[in-house]
Parts: sequence; structure tokens; C-alpha cells
Amino acid sequence: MVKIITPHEAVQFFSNNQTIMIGGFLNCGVPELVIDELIKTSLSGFTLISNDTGEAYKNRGKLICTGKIKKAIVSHIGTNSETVRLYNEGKIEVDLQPQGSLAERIRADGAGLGGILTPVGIGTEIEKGKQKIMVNNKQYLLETPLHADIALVYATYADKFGNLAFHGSTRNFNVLMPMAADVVIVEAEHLIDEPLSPDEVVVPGIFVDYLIDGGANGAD
Amino acid sequence: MVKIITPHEAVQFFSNNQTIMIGGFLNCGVPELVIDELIKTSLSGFTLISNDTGEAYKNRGKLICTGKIKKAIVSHIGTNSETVRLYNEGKIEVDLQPQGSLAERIRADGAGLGGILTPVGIGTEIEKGKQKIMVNNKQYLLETPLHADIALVYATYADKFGNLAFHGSTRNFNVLMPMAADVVIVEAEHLIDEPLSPDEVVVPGIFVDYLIDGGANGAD
Amino acid sequence: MELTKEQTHELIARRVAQEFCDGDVVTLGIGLPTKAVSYLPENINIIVQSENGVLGVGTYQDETTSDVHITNAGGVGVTINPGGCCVDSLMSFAMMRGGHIDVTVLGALQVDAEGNLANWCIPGKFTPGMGGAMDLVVGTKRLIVAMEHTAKGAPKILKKCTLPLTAAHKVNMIITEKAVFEILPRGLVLREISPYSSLEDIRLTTDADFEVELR
Amino acid sequence: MELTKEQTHELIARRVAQEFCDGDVVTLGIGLPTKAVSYLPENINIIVQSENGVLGVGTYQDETTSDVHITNAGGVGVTINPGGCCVDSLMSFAMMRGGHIDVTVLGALQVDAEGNLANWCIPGKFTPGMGGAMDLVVGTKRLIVAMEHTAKGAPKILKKCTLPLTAAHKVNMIITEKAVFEILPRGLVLREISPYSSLEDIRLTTDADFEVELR
Repeated sequence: MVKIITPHEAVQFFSNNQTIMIGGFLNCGVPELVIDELIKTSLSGFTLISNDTGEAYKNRGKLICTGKIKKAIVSHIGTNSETVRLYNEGKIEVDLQPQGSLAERIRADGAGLGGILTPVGIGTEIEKGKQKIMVNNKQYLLETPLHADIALVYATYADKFGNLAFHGSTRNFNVLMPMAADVVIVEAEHLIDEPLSPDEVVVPGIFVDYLIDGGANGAD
Repeated sequence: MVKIITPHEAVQFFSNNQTIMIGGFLNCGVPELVIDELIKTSLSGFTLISNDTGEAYKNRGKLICTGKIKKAIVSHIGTNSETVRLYNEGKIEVDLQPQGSLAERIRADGAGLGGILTPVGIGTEIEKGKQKIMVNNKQYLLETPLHADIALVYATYADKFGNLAFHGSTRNFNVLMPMAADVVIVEAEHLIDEPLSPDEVVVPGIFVDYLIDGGANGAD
Repeated sequence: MELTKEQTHELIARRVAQEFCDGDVVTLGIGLPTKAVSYLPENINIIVQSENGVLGVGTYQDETTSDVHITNAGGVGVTINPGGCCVDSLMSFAMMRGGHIDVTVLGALQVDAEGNLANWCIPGKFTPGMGGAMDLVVGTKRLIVAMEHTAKGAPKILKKCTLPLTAAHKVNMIITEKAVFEILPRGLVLREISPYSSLEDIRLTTDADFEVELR
Repeated sequence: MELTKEQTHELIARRVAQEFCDGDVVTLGIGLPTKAVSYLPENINIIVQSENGVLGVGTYQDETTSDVHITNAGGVGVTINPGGCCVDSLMSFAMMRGGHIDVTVLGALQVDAEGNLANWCIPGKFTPGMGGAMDLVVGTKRLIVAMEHTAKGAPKILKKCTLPLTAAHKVNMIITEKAVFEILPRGLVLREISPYSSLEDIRLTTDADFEVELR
């Protein structure tokens, strides 16, 4: 059984210079409550692994604006004017990764793989520093696993066993990150009393450590 | 929109010496109707990619007993006495693969990867002929993609767009194989009129070419 | 005769729409490429994939279909057509990389006669990131670049891209308001001249050499 | 005093059951290891994973719970406990390989003082295949071998396995009807002697050398 905690309690799991994964794609399927608590603290120096850095003063984007992020491993920063500014001023390190490779690298960690071979990035700057491996006379880049100290993700539905389900395009990285972090915190829009049916679970509860009630059921 | 065909019509896609993937785990979640048609034909020389070879005179197992399979790439043969006998007599080639590596190899093909690095098999016979790659001072085996001419799989539910959903432990390899074959034939226990909800689809219809009505809705 | 920006985009989008076959699974870049959906020929239905995890993207949402949890890759609310579904990022890119997308249409900063594409970075100036573009471009069965022929008068179809590449040797076709090119192993081939252009005009505004083999 | 086969298995299964902590995710080999579930201590609840794609395996089915679509890895109909779920083979093995299984209990043909395990092949005689065993063994946080101490009187705990390995250097503990061993980097350590055995008996029926450091 996973533990249900408040956003404030969730902050205790964070410390300076951790690597944190945050789910979401722009403003869709993004955990927000813990981020709002986190920016109240003096914590900083985080390495952020996420699809993008959102918008400047919205959810994940706030972490950038408040200077909490030392390095961002993401596929896109163009939607957050502050990330772009800090990057151009050399005040934040940005490691841009093809979105599919980012997804595979997170999964590789969660699935205990040493890496995956992708054709993506061959012949581009992305090759730099990466091992090239030939399979059947075709070149691939070896993409290695990405692991985090904490994964903070969104779910539309969570039962009290930590099983997760999703509505619409909110799955994005929320489905992958819980497998690849030491501590997994889920903000569930709907925290439901009855267990999800075994057939409708998208992320099994064994990957989840803590649940936060997003309050859509009025329970909070 | 995918095409709905009969098991008899499905046989036209098969020809001698093809590589075919068949879903199922022992007797759970196994397509049966096309196999019953296939054993009526003179076709043979197939390479079978499947979790196991079932039981001697049941569903997939029949393909072994009727001499249709030249080579089996599977994780387990112990449950089919005929596979064991033919293997001991040197009449069938058996390429035993760790079940998780088999799953990853099928997915790698479907996902356009050149392969994946797994720690599984290091220090065992499975190493033979496989490339070893070091990542962060740890050795991994490079497992390469597996592709098939035809994937024949089971689904509990299919809508007319080819979207699939599953009940219980029937997902097994049925979920993976449709991404890794040129022609994908699905035996749907329940062929449903209304589209599955976007949130409940497990295998998107774009991977499916042909549907066979398993008849559980009495439509056949 | 001078086309407005809007007319230019409509012209390109209309031509792009001719390239789809019924049942194609298609991924469209944000902006101009997405407009092609509005000009689909009759009896041609396509399945639009959005990299953030939607298959079967329909129209933009209105008051009756509003749902904050369903967006396209640009973050805009969309509907899902009957038969569509939602997937996670891993599956979305497995579809692309695995060759399950029939046609991809993207914009470009530069494209060249070798089929190289640059659309994610202007060093020192503008680095939004590649997002999903690199995966898309590598795995798709056919890659069409749809863009204005020039940028502030400067050619965008070059002998050789100078900006960081999105992918090497992947572009199959270029559609602009002036022309349609195919990119073959032997190089760039001009296939169509728009009624709003001419061979001379195209030669003047195209940096790359090309053969002329009109259809 | 001679134990029957049934008593032997119960003795081993009871001892295995002591190794679980509340909330552990556990994978159990077919046969003897699976029996451990029947002897769980009070207040210890575990989540049993079955490699064919079930998390939270419950009991065997009866007339009221019959469902042909829910089986364990042995193909036997089982129920799913509240909070359990179904996954595909890719996810099932990602769980194993990725270190998400706390304890794995398997049988063995041979196990040795280096923690090597052989349980899938007797060349020329019996080659059922490794099934999911190799993945399980590599990824689990703790690997316990639960088996009869000898096979037809011959030792199964060897200095060095002679059969093809399932995995190298992975076994953490061996539980038999005679003894409990831990396998540490320095080698095999005898931790417990069963009331039905003695140090002399264990020495006689164990091929591997071991230290004695009883708890």
C-alpha cells in the first residue's frame, strides 16, 4: 500500500543537487502541487529530466525562473522564454535530446537495460560523445540509461495501491518515469477508493511510493 | 479501417519458409482459428517466434506436431512433448532465448531500434555469438531485433479500427508482435461495433491489418 | 502577382494535401504542415498522429468538446476522431522510429540537395531544441518538407545545409509556393512549377542545383 | 527420522516464507517455491508477480472465480488480489530486469559456492528452456534457491556447477530441508541447521566447502 502525503510533506524527499524527473508535455499532464511547495524552499542545484521546460511562469517552468535548475536534460526549451534567456546567458546548462531517445533512455533505466541502439541522431550533432555501434551494416547510436533520485509525475486516476490510469494525452512521460527513480511521487487528479480493475491499470502500483490527492474528487 | 476476414482467407497470406510470430503464453491468449486452417494446407518450413510451443496437440502446438515448423525461436519447449522429441531427434531447430530478451527483441524491431543491451545471459551459453558491450564498466549482451513476415495474435476485444484491448493475462506477446511484422492478423474474441475509448486502447489499430471475428459476440 | 503570406501558406498546404493516400498515418509539424488537413481531397481520410501521444487527431476544440487533457504537440486543445487513441511518449516515438508513420510533413530552416534537413537550431541565436523532430524524420516512410521557398529573400534550398542537421539524407520531397522537388539519390529534381512562379524565378531563388524533369 | 516428500517440501516452503517482508514484490518458481505463499507469517502481505503478466496473484480459481483468461506462469487458473493488475511480457520482464522485484525464489538443478545457478538444461537429456528464469535471476534484489538438498542422494550444492548456467554469481541464499546457507563474496556460509539434519549430515551431502557461522 502506498502512502498518501501532502505536497508539503513531499518536499522532505528533495535535497540540493538531486536529479529529478518531472512528467508532462507543455501544460498537459503536469504535476503542479509539489512544484509550488518546492519553490517556497531554498533548495536548488537540481538536474531536471523532463520533456520540455514548460512556460516561464507556469508549473515546471517556475522551477527555471526561480533558479532551482542547474541543468535541464530535455528535448525542447523554446516554449519557456526564461530557459532560453538563461541558456543564452550561460546561466543554465541545457542538454537537448531527441524526444524519442529521451523516452527510451528513461525506459532503459527502468527496464534494467544497459542502453538502446537508435538510428536517431546519426549524422547530426547528437552523435558527439556517443558510442556508435554497427548492426547489420547500419550505424546506430548507443543511448545510455537515465536515472533520477526522484520522479514527480501526474496521473488522472490513482487507487490506494498506487495503480495509475490516464485520460487523453496526459500519459506522455508520466508512464515511464516511475520505473526510473529511487523515490516516486504521484499527483493524482482523482484519488479513488475502489481499486482500478486489473485490466485498466496503466502503471502498476509497485512503481509508486507516494500519492498526493489532487483533490478533483473533493476529498481535500 | 482494417479488413475483417475469415480464418480461411487468412491462410492466403502465408507461404512456405516464412517467419511467423504467434502470440500467447501456454494456453492463455492464443490465436487458434487460423492455426486450425493452416494445418489443413501443405505449407511448411516456417520459423516460429513465440513464447513457447504450447502443448503437443493444442493450438500452436499442432504446428509442431504436423511438421510445419523448421525452426522455433522460443523461451521454453518443455510443455510440448513433440517439440522435445523432434528436438532430441534433430528434426527441428530450437533457438532458446530468455523470455525477457525475446520480448525486447520483438519490441526493438517494432520500435526501430538496432537492438538493446541486456545483462541477461552474461556468463551463460546465451552469450555465444552475441556482441558484448561495456557501459559504465558493466558488461551487456547486444540483443538484435526480431522481425516476422506475419504476426498472428489474440485480442480479447477489437473494434473495427483494429484497436485492441485485453482481459487478464492474455496480453503477453500479443501486445508486442503487431509492431514487428509485415502482415498483422488478429483473432478477436469480441469484435465490437463501437470504437474502444481512446483511453482504453492497448494496441493502436494502426498496427493491425486484418481482424478475424472470434465469435464470442455470436456474430459469426 | 504577389501572394500574401496567408495565400502562400494555403497554396503550399493545398499541394501537400495531394500527397496523402487514404488511410495514411501522418505526422504534421506545427504551423503550415498542420494546415494541410483542411484541404484533403474527397474520399481521402488520414490518421493524424501527434507526438505527444494522440492518434487520430480531429479538429480544434470548441465549447462543446473542450477537454484540457487532450492537446496536440503544440499544446492546443484538439478532439480525437472515432477510432483514435492515446499513447505514451515511448509508444509515440516507437511508432515513428519503427516505420509506422506513412508520411511526415515538416517545416525547415534549410534543406539541401542531399536530402539533409535543418530545423531545430541556429547556433548562438535560436535553439529551441529538436523536440520530436529527429525521431520523426528518421523513421517515417516518406518525409516532405513544406515551407516558403525563401526566408527574407534568401534561398532555403541549399547545395549543402550550413545549420546543425535534424537528420542526414532523409528528405524525399520539398513543397513550396513556387515548386515541388523530389530528392532522389542522384540529387534534386524539379517536378512542378507553381502557376505563381517560373523556371527562371525558381533558379534565381534556389541555391541548390537541380534537374528539371516536370511531371 | 525420515521426512516424506510432502513434509520435505512443506519444511522448505515454511522456511522460505520467513524471508519475506511486508509489501515485498515476489516472484516464485513453479512447484515448491510457490508453496511458500501458504505459510506467510501473520501481518506479512506480499505481492506475487507471475512472469506471464500478473501482479498480485491470489489463490487458485474455484467454480466461483473461474476465468480462463487469468493464469499463472504454469498455465493454472488463478485469481488476482485487490490492487493487482495485468501487464504484457515486455513490462513483466522490465520489472524483473529493472530491479523492481524484491525477492525471487526458484528451484535449481545445481547451485554452487560462487552463487552460480543451473536450472534450465541437462545437455542431451532434458532441455525445457530457460523461460523467464534468466531475466528473473539477473534483475531481482534477492535470489533464494529453494530445493531438496540432494537429488537421488547426489549433492546439488556444488563447488562449481557442471550444467549450463542460468546466471553467474547471483544466488544470495539456499534453503533446503537440511540447511540454510548464505552466499557471500567470500563463499558459502552455513547459517541454520534444520532439526531434521546435523552438521555431519550436511557435510556428507554437500559437495561445496562452506564456513559454519550459525545465527
